[in-house]
Amino acid sequence: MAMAMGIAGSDAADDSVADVSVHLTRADRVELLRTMLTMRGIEQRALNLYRQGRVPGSFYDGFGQEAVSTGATFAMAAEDRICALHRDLAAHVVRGTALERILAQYMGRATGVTQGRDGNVHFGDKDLGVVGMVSMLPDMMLVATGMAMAFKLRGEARAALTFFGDGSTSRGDFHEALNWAAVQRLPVIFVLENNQFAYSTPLAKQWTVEPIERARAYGMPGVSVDGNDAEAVFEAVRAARERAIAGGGPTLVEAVTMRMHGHAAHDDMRYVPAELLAQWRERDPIELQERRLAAELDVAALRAEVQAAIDAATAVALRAPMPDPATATDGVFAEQAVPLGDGRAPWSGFARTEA
Amino acid sequence: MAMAMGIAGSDAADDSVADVSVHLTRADRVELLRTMLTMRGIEQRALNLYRQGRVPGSFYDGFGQEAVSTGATFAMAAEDRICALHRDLAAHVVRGTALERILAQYMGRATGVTQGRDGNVHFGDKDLGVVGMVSMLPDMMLVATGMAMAFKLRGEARAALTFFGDGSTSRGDFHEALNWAAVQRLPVIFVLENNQFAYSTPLAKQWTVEPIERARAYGMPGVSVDGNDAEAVFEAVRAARERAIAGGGPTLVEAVTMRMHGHAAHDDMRYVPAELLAQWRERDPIELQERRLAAELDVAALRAEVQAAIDAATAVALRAPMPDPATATDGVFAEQAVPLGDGRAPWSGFARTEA
Amino acid sequence: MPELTYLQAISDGLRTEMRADERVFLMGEDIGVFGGAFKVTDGFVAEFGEQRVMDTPLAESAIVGTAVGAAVVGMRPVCEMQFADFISCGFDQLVNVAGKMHYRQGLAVPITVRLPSGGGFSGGPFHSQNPEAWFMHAPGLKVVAPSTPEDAKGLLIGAIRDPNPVVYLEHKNLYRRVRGEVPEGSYATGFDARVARAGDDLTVIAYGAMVHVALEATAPELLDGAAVEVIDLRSLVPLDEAAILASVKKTSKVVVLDEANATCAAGAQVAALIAERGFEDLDGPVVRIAAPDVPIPFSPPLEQAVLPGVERVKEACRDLLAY
Amino acid sequence: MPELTYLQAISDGLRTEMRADERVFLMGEDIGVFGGAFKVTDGFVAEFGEQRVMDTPLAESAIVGTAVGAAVVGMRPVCEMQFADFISCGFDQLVNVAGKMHYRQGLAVPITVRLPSGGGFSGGPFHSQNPEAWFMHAPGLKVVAPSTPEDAKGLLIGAIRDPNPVVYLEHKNLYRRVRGEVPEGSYATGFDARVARAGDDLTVIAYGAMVHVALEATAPELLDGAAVEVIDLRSLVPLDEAAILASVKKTSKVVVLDEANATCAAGAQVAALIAERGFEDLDGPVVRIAAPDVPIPFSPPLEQAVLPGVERVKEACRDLLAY
Ligand SMILES: Cc1ncc(C[n+]2csc(CCOP(=O)(O)OP(=O)(O)O)c2C)c(N)n1
Ligand SMILES: Cc1ncc(C[n+]2csc(CCOP(=O)(O)OP(=O)(O)O)c2C)c(N)n1
Ligand SMILES: [Mg+2]
Ligand SMILES: [Mg+2]
Repeated sequence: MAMAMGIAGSDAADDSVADVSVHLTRADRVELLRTMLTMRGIEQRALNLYRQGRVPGSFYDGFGQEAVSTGATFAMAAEDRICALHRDLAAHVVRGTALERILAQYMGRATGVTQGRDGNVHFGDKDLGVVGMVSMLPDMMLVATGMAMAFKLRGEARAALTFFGDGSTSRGDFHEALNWAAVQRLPVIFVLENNQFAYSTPLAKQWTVEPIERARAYGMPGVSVDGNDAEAVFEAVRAARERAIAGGGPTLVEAVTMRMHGHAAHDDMRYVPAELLAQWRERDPIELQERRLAAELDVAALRAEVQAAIDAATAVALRAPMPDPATATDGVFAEQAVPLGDGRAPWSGFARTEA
Repeated sequence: MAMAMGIAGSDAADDSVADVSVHLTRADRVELLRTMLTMRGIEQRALNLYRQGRVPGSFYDGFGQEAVSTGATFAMAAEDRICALHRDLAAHVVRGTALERILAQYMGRATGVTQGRDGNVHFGDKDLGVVGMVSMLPDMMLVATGMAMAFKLRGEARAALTFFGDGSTSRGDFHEALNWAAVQRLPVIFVLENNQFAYSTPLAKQWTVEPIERARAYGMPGVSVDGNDAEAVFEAVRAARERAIAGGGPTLVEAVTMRMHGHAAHDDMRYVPAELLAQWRERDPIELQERRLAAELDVAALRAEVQAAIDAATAVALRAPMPDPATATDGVFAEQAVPLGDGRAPWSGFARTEA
Repeated sequence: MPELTYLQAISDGLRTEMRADERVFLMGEDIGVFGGAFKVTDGFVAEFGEQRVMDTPLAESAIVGTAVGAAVVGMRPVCEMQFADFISCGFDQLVNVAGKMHYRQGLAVPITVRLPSGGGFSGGPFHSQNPEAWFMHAPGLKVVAPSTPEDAKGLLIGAIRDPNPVVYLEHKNLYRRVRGEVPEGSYATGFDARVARAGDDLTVIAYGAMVHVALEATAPELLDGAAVEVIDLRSLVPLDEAAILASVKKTSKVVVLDEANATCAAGAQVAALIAERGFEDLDGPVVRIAAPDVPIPFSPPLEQAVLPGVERVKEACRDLLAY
Repeated sequence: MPELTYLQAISDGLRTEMRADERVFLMGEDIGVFGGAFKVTDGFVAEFGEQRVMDTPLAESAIVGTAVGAAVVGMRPVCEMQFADFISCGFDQLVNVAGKMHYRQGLAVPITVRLPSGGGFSGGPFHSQNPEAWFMHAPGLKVVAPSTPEDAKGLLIGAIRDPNPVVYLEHKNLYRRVRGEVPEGSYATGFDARVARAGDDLTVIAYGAMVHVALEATAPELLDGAAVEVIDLRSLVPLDEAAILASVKKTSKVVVLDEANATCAAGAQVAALIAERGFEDLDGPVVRIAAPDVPIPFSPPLEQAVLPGVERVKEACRDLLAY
């Protein structure tokens, strides 16, 4: 079973945490922690704002899954491209989306990434190389595959990455994407975020065989990693990207994790066994990284720093105006086509040297 | 490679052909041959009628693939249900569709199975337990899966069978059907008719790993058989049906064969290497079965008998009227829902005793 | 008669028909133990078991396609899309397999596809769509859209009993906001239009949530006492052309109101019908109100600017009355 | 100017734009070595190589979805559906991913999706559909439908250059039956309507194959010398409302002609537009001619009974002229 496999990946009883990747500097490791703290902090703030009635619609978060989008996106270069999903807020943080724009997005403000057109994590900053998700899961797998196809057509040393959930592996687009990418040996990385549930539906109702077996049946490597260890996710994606850039084709990376909150803010998760939650609570990805860095880092100071940034961003976002209704019908059609931009995200130093 | 595997299945140089299934009587074996002769004869006649301008639209046939639909359908009981595709004319013959109705169908006559509403092999006689295909491939895989779901829900010892081609394995519905059937352990048999091409597209552009590997990745057995040996196909499907009825879930049966004609009547198949065709010509499914029965059967007499039946059916079909234009808009909606019927096909004696 | 919400009435309809006919079973994502995203099937697993209240994998094409298969061997499947928007992923099976089966082969496909549709609560571009026009433009599908709890139950039962594939639009914004008396027991509402309010001066034609907007916007006190007739179509396929034309004949002025994007919407069909077959009765242009052709935005001021509301309908009626 | 068939003009447009812009590449089933089911890309592999003339797996959702991905990183993909009918299998990616991207995120999706559409040659229910109305009802997609070789080339080049997803309907029944002069070199035809024949007595509005039916049915000698104006819409989104209303203003009588199934078709939208904004100019009902709401049947007598033909159009015009 996937969950057991994930838990086996590290030992919760032992307090010292080994490094997984030789490719990360100490500064990188701190950055991983900072990103996860930021994701959690932003989402907690957003949940508060939601309860205050300041976030319209419903609200989805990735509590407990911070290591996946953090580690995976950290392994990608500025010139790479990302499709981020609803549990992947850290992908946007890593790529450099300003925190106040994220909070404004949730609140439907004019300064949000989609300027109020779309909500929740349905966004991507086009200047930062991120395509925002559509709700239909896992449609973005094909979009990422198409980006990789263009890279290959043009002979560019770039890769695309997409996240998707365990539930969405049941849909046809999952199959079409994996098959297409394998047949054409495209530089694309498929990150399966196996968080044990699809809304209320457990894994056993989605599949009978671990998806990793499927990767092989498509002709690509499948790698399963501890999705609560940002460094393990990083290393798996780094290696997959290296293969991709070298012409080795796609990789399926399974990050085994747990959705620690309800599907959305309204969901009390009654269907999740309490022991399962308790087990996973022991394996919090942020605490794991903190233990890894405890000896050399003032964790409290970092937490405070992150919190201050979130507070400041909240203040800015709360002052932002709602969109002007007169603009509601603008922009259905484009006047010109500007491709996604690279951005200049802080982390890009890593992958640039690798590429 | 699939083709090599298929060829390895029997030895074209040796004139004697071994029996594969202990479940077939001599009369059954003759029936298999008669069915294949009928399919080939009807399709050849239809091609002539097409060239004479009597068959509107285009025309698709299953020349060289007669063993697949013959053997597979022969293994199913009257109470089972079938989704037949465009290379599977024998499925209709086995279920008992009158030959003149098939020819009338091709010619768009009022007496055709769809009364002129649909063309080609886009038909199924609802009274004989056959659902006619839609063009969208492989949509029928889900329909067959749904029929099996109903059987399981009602606790009935029945199975559904669907054919589909190598090309259509690339589409999402293939995945959704296999996955769903495996998760719910449904009594459904998926017969992959691997005829080396999807229109002009060779296997290497559809997949990198043999589909049989995929079956395992879905959690069901995958069996590959010589698709040019009706008896081998029969035996694989018979065993799959037995498993299905016993609650063992779905099976993927790959019948390795070759499309010996163009995709449709207009296609000259320039894209198929001549040697490949020559190789497969040596392995004609009808000749194989004739060799198997040569010692005990007057093959020429059987051929003449089949031909006479086709000639008679042709005469009847040619006398049939075209549909009345005044009926063109009738029947879009049903007045009542009558489920598919069992029919009383001649072959059903076999499977009834097994069930 | 008990008073139920629109949502409770849907549950009631499902439960009633499941008790009466064991061929009826439900398929959908999270409809089992969880009771569905909107809790329509809350408690159903306990009563009917997991087999008849089937949690499916996340696979809309499979939901519709397997429902077709089950239907042609004698079952009466009711499929739930978690949101109407996701029917795009099962579009092909619905339109090409289910819709065309009877015409082609004389084989009936008695399936019901429930689509929680519509906007008004910041659902954004993927949780607010009104896709009915796509299915009106696909021969062989029936399409119904109740506006009241009573019809929500009766049309659902009617849909389940109908021997054809029926697309059943349940408007999310009515789920808990609308209540009304709902007859107990089993009854099927016919697929025809209903006069929601009779009047002689002008006709507003609507369905689903827009019926309530129409009624509110045309209260006599808002329109200097004008008597506005409001027609609730209830069924879009078949479309009750006789009822539409009769009302136009009576009032000579008509507003066609639609929450969906305007182009090629249900409202376009209704307006075109009137322009052809009611032309001689018209005393003014056939006014259409619908959402503009944009994805439904998330942020409340934008969404409100896009969705047809009481104010816009009132103004249109006022103008047309004065025409 | 060379005379080309409609099909040759499409090939010419593709070739011209591929030579001019290396971002343009083609995706589709059997379009490579085989040259496509209708031979539109015959010889293209030899000139442009397998990479730019990509034989895809049999997977329409993947064709559209990967095209979107390629487009947002700077390519100009042109997708071929083997038949328009199969777009039902790529419907979700087109409508929800491609169509809504720019409105939601300001990210342009310059893809062209070629749909060989229409009936008239016993293609039956799955090879004869005219699905344009579905895409007109999906915000963010442009929809064009040429009727002449010149426009087939020019609209295709315009579609490829357009920064938006464009659904390009090429009518199969025109492929080899229509020829005409086609300018050499590169030109983009604007997405607006064209007066196919000027006239003062009545307007017929059509697009695609129906333009030819309209012209044939309204030859002056068939209608006692009446001067019938035929408007060829060419583009359905954007719809040239000004051209439609101007013609109605001039003639006061209008027939809207459409090969697609009638309900919620493009013709319904055009008729509704006229009923609202051209009402005061009308001297008679807005007459619609379209296919009835049935799958397009295979057998010639049935298909002919269903598809709008010259006789039906002529009779409708005669009646309306006499109104
Ligand atoms: C095609 C489609 N069908 C249904 C839904 C409704 N829905 C939203 S999230 C969800 C569960 C997704 O599960 P999973 O893929 O495991 O992602 P997770 O939320 O667990 O990260 C469902 C069914 C959807 N978004 N897309
Ligand atoms: C969804 C879909 N896309 C495209 C087509 C057009 N088409 C008809 S047959 C065919 C090839 C099918 O190949 P395969 O599945 O191998 O079946 P075969 O004809 O070889 O038996 C194609 C592409 C189709 N029928 N359905
Ligand atoms: Mg999940
Ligand atoms: Mg094949």
